[in-house]
Amino acid sequence: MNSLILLLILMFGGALFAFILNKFVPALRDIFVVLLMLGVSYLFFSTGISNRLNFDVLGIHMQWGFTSASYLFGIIVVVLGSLALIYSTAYMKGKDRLGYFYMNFLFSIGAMLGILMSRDLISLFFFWEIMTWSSYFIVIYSGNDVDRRGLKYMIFSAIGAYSMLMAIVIVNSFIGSFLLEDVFASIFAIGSGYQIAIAILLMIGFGVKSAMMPLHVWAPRAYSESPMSYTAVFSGALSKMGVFGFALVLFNLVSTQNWLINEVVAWLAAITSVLATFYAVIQSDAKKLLAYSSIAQIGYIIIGLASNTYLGVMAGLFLAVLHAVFKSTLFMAVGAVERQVGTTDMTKISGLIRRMPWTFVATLISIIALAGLPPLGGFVGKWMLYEALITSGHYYLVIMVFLSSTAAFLYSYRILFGMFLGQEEPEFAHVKEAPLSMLIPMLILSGISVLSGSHPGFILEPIQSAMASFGFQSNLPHESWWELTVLFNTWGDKVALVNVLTSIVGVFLIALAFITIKGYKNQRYVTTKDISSSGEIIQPEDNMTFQIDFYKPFERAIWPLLKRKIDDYYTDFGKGLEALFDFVRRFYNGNGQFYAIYVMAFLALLLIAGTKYFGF
Amino acid sequence: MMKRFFIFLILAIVGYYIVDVVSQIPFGENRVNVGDYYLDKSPSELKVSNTVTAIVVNYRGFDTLGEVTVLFLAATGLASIMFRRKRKGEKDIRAKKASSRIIQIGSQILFPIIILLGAYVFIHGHLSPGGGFQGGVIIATASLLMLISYRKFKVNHSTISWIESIAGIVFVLLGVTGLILGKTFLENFLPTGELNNLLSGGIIGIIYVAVGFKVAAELTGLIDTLLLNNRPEANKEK
Amino acid sequence: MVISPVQYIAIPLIAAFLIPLFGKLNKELVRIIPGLVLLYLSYISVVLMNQVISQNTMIVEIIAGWRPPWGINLVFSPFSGFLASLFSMLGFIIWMYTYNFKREVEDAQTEKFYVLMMMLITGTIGIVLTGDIFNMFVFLEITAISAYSLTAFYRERDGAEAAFKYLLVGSFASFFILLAIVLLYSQVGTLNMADIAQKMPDVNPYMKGVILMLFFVGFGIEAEMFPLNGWAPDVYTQAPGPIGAIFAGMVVKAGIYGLVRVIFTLFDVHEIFPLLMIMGVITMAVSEVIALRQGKLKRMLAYSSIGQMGLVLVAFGIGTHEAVFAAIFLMFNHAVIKSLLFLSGTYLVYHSKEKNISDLDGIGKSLPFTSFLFALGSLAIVGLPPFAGFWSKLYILMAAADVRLIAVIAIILAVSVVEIVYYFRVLHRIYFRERISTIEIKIPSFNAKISMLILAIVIIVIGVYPDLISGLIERAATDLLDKQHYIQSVLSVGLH
Amino acid sequence: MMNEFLMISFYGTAIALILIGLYATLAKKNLLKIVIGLSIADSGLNLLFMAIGYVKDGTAPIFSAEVVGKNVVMVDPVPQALVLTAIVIGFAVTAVALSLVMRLYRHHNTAAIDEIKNLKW
Repeated sequence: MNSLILLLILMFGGALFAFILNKFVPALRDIFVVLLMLGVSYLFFSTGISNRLNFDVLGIHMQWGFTSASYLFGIIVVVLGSLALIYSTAYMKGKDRLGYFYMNFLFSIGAMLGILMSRDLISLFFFWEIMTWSSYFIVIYSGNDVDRRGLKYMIFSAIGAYSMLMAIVIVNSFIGSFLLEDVFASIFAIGSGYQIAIAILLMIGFGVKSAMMPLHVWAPRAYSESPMSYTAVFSGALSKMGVFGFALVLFNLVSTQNWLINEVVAWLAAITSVLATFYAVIQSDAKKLLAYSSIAQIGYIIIGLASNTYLGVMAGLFLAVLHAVFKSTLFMAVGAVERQVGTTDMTKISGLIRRMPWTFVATLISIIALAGLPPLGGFVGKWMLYEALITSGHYYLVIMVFLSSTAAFLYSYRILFGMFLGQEEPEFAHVKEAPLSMLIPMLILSGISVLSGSHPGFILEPIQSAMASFGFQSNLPHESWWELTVLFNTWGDKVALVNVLTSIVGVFLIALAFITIKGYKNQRYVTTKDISSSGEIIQPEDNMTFQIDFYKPFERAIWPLLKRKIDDYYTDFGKGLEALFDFVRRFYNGNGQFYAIYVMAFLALLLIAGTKYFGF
Repeated sequence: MMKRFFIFLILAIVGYYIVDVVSQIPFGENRVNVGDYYLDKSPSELKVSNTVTAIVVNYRGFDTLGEVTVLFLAATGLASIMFRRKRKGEKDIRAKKASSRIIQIGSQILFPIIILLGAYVFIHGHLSPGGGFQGGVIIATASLLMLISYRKFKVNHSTISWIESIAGIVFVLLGVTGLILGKTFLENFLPTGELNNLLSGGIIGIIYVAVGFKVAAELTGLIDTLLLNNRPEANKEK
Repeated sequence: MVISPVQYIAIPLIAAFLIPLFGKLNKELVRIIPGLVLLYLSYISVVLMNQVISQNTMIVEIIAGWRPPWGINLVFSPFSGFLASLFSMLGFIIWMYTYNFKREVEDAQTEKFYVLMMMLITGTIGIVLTGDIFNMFVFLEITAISAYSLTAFYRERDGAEAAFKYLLVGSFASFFILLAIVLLYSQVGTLNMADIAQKMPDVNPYMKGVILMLFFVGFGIEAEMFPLNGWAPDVYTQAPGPIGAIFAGMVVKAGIYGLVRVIFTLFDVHEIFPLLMIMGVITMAVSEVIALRQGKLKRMLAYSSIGQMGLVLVAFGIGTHEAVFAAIFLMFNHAVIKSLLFLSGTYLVYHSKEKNISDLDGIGKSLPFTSFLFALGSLAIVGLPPFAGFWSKLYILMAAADVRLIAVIAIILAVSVVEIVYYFRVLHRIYFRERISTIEIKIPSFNAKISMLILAIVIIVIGVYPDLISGLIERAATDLLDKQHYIQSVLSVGLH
Repeated sequence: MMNEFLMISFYGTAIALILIGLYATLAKKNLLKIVIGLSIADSGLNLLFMAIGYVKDGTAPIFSAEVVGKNVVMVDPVPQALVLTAIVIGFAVTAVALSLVMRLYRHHNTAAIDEIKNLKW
């Protein structure tokens, strides 16, 4: 059997089997899902990119197979999927409806693989929708206010998916084929109005999943209230499907004459990243903070893709991979805190560093990567992005990106400090470090983050072949655009990253050792309430944790920007529609005689119109 | 008032078109249609003098089967709609007062005559105007007469359902027999006899008799169900 | 006895006449006989369908020995045969569901229920099989009268009100269809559909237009077209659950069959297609929008059903081969999926007086199997892959795109979003609310579970492997569009 | 002349009956009157069909002993057969309608159609 089919059968069949297994032998469920995922990963890595599968359904020709581009995203999916499932076994312990959870988890991973292996639009849409509803079922799995949150996600996904479908059928009506190759080959032969419409419709579809600006309102709640083990995949891999789609559209379906589309997308992405960053800063819940941060980060990625330069695209894809790594680590870490402490409210938690040191390490590394500080990968990615934008003359975009990545420091700091540093509250004294099966995935991912800083080449290599399959040939002055441990820039300077990394880590370690040895004897633990030495009497309701009002000035400064949420417009629009629908309902007024009158009136109308206009 | 005006307007429009269309159909003209074929074939091949009967029972016998079914369903449906659990000690009485002696005796005299007339009408359905439906309706009027003149006249619903079922099955089985004999459904398989003879027309006569029985039984049952439920105490039920 | 299409009518009729007699023998026979009959009909469907497809013909059976146009004939063509097979098999599945349904109802009523239910199914089969326009009217009335009676079956509901509305509007339908038949007869002098189709070009256009409009309104009422469908939601709501499934699965489909047979075969005027499509779009938009605002489960399902019928009309109105294929595919899918929704939904609100959606809060824990099937049906009806509804919707969109009806595509998709919203609202309530209501819960009987499971399996199998059935539908679409072949096959029968 | 008179009287009566029946159905409040209206409209339609089948100077399509062998004009027998069916069907519908009216009256204690509006929207 073709390994592609085997992959899908294993995924979907395994999902159903996990559901049934949970009904009868719940003890074996965890082992089964992890082994299944590992098996699928093995199968995935043993499947080459040359494998093609052609078949017909209902007279529609379909083709499956990985390209090097989709293979890149596939790696993200299977790696994150496996780690998140391992993490889940501990994280989800003791929750109910686990069969349901794992079934939909596996469904969505299988659907993502399906999307990536589709070489035609119909199977792409097919798996896209499976991904949508399976992720939806996990979004509504837990948390409160399920109705609104779930519906919002579903409505936006549906709008996105259906505008995609519209584009797909329009494309087919012109080209007569759903195969991506055929579509790419002949898209520019059709009228330019339709061309733009198709690109826009497709991008609405992908924009919803990647939470682009006016379509992002579902994302914060959906990310933050799903189980964290799934959010790691949701934000890490599932949103990358939108990025993947953007890449397909921007590189293949938008002709160079329509450069305006690229500009608009880049600007929307920039606005997304700035606003989402601002929102992230004012959140006091770590999960929501990370959710907004995800939206912002995907903004950078899309700016990179839309810059339409070799370096920019490379930066975008690099950031995409990196974001998958560090953001899922962060979600896992927050999930670990949530599980061990019971809350993720940063105004309540503090000083967990002694209780959960390994979680802290993972968080610290990821935060460094997120904030784009050297020596980790985030710096490399941002560097490339800035360079690409500057060399292509997008100075205003650079300002936007700079603004948002600077503001990102604020929330990076907050999450680190709010949860792990500061004084230790006595109520958290009993907190223990997360179990091993949660720590290992986090630490593995942190390790990847570290490597991405020192050896970006191992990520850039598959990216380069992916870009070749997207149609970007390296036509730039340097033969080799990267080396394993060295990043060049356009001006030909070399930055030896390993040296940078080792020196920074060395300094860090020395400083740490110094501080620890020096300060060990002198330190005394006080709780946040214990400031009686200043002579003030603290009331119990006064929470003196310092992160509470720290961001007030900033919040006040940006408030005019955030005052009117886009969400409110959607809500008003929905309310208006509902009122309209209620009005339509009055047609059926319950009086049978009226229905008969409608019939007669309709007949009379038809007779007049029919004899006049239908040409009888 | 607006509503009434609106209805007038609609009906005026629809009426205009119906009049317009109907006035284009020439009146009293002998048009070429399938009727000519029937007029040609039914005396010569089927030996049925009443062409309408030939059409109803043979050429378009399938319609008639459907029609009988519609009646059967109406009876069944009506019984199901009117169905009501009987309260304890409740009696099947249709009216508070008995009708006058004159009516009672008059209906006693009329009853057998009407039944006879009905039977005549459906037995001679293939010879003269009339047939199973008409005969059945006449018989049902006889029972209606009895029902309104005698307060305690009982219709035995069990018998009615037997008659209904057997008559219906006879109709369908006659049709299926044709199929079994290698002909088509409802095709005549009996000798057709002589024109204008009582025993002519093959299965047509038999079918019409069955239809007569069925219609008579169904209508009687229907009338009885409606009358029984039309009592003041039944109206109280919510 | 050779298997022939007339058995579709004859066997159920014998059984219907026999059921009252068997009821006196044994109460259980009343419930079993309809099942055996429908099983037999399913069997002959398989045999006849196989014959039609493998020999690439249509079976025309003459009745009473008179060949068309003089006698009545039954036409088992790929299209009508497909629908007849669908109705009989679906009927069997629904019978299986009803076998243990409402055991507390009196025996006398049970007997009538089964007679009426079987005749309802037979009536719809008759409508699709017959080749004679007046005969179609008769079968329409058989269907209608059983439907009126079944709607008013429960005394404790407002069934009588719904049935009266249905009867009032349904009588208008019969009236217009009969008037159209009368006018048609005066013009062509024949009632056989193939013969009418052959003689139709000679009729003067004005007359033709008026007759077509009368047919359009008459069958439009049965097909639940927008301003004519006031009766439909009430009837779906008040009829017993399985009967609602029959309405959605068969009765409406028969109405649509009548409409398209008249438009495509009898008249073959292409000017009417835009009208059909516009009415379809309006029907779909209005009823889906109203479904969003419903508080009662069955009423919501009813409006959703009307909306889907609108979509079918849109597809027929596009009128290309691909669109007709999509329409027939959607008819099949909708019959299966909406039946599943009605059957499972019935148990979800079994003891609820008001049948409110809010009574479903948290019922997923108490009725896991039924809720799961309802959820599956909901996913399928809104057209999410990998379920059956997806392919038909896709094909309709493709057909619309091929003739550049971009606005229609947009409306269909916008309405689909609405559809998703209201179905998922229900799913939220089923699974993610705490159960507060104290309404007793009814566990479905074993046979009901089996019947729902069969429907669910069909939905999944067709969704994953649509080619299983597409061959049949392809032939059906070809059959509907090939008017000349129909005329020839019917009129050449019995010429020897 | 005679023929035209017949035409106007037959067609006119039929159409008038149809319109009267439809009017009663659409405008009258009482359920019974609505049902009666339906019956009237049906009768009008049946009459119309009979009139369409009429052939000038035609006799009933019965080959009784007197007409066999003679060349007589007969009216079209098909409308008569179909009208027979239509009458029976109309009767069945009326019967069901009446039973529904009885039940509605019992349930609502009124026969006015605009007061029976439990099901709406």
